[in-house]
Amino acid sequence: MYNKINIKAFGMIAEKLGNTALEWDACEDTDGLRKELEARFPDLKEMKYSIAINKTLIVGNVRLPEQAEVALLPPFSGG
Amino acid sequence: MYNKINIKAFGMIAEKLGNTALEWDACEDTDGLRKELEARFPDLKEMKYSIAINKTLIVGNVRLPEQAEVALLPPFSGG
Amino acid sequence: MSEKKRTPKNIFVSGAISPEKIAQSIANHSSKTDIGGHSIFLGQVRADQKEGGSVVAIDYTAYEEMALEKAFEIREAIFAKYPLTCMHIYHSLGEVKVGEICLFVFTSSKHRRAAMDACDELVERIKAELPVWGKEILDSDGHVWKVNT
Amino acid sequence: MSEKKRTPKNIFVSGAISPEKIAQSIANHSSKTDIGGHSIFLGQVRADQKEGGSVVAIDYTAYEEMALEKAFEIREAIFAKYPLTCMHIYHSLGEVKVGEICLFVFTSSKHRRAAMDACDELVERIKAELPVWGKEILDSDGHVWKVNT
Repeated sequence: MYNKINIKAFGMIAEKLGNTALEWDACEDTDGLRKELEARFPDLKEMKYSIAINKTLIVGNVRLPEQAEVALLPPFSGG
Repeated sequence: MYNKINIKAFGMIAEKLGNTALEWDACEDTDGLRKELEARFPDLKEMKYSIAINKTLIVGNVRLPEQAEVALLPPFSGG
Repeated sequence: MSEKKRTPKNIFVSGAISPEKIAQSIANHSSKTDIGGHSIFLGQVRADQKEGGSVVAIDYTAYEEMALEKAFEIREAIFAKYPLTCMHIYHSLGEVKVGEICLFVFTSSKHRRAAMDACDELVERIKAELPVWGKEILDSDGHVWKVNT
Repeated sequence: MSEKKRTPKNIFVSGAISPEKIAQSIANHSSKTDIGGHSIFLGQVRADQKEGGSVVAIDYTAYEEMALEKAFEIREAIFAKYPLTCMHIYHSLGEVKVGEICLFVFTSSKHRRAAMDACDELVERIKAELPVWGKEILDSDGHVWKVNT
């Protein structure tokens, strides 16, 4: 059964979400998560961001494992 | 007329010559100078060294201008 | 200085990296007598002009756990690729004012080429791959998000 | 720090270059708020094993007047080739012990690439073109003449 998932947000994405952490209804996969997030925060549609699951960047659409640590990462700008 | 010239020697060359400065009969050109130096210091024949005239490395055989500052330079090893 | 132990280590420092810290790090290598060359890169905060004003500081945040894992992975890859004696990475978190140092990358090797090439590659990978973000604080009290080129 | 004045300046320091001098040089650049990156190369004396013993120090000599003219020429060429804010070169003369710093090359620019490439080229040219010689002093009290590769 789907539970809540905890999402971490960083940088400009955290700013748009108004928060660095977000409790969210668990989704099946990352495409579903993006869709739901962008429905609630339309600004996200125009923003570039990657998703990390358990601290690894994912490519394409990936199933969300249970109790995954999900993070929304705008383009890096360290250094 | 030919005068004496002053020769500076550095590094391994100075060591072979036993001195960092050498007064020498002026020669017409650098080939002549090399020949005379190597006659007096046969060890020089086996050593690689460049000649600078007035602080500029010369290439090939070069006429020695009057009152030139002549320097004998083994391969550089700074840094 | 036992750089070969290869366990994840913290790269983050709070605020600016001081020249004294850099000097100390250099001095710590004088006992490593097989080192012939050190290569150092320092990132310094620029007073760039933006539409909303002039940058006075950068406030850095990071996804720290992921950044440390990634830094460790990069570190291992660079150690495998180049014959290095030592490698150090320090990145600021929080506010770093204009003119202050926010990144300190330090590589050492027997011959200079390895240290220089490794330092170069490290800086590129750090900027491209570490989940760190810079918020450029403007003199107007506004801010813009730093973009790496 | 008025690096743009472009007059020949002394690059030689007596004995080893201290980490404190390096720190001071870095700190002096904090007022230059158009700098985004510094690249530093440090040469350190290695305890190489030679036939006659182990190196304990290098005694540097130079044809100083020629070296300063050449350093100025190299400096001008590098400034013309790369968009640099600052460039500093320091080379030891006299005795530098194993583990101590004998060469300090420091370039700064708005964006990192210029500083890094310029530093790299400077180090290569300094080693190849400056009339400087290193006499490697051995623990046997003998010596060998350093050879640059």
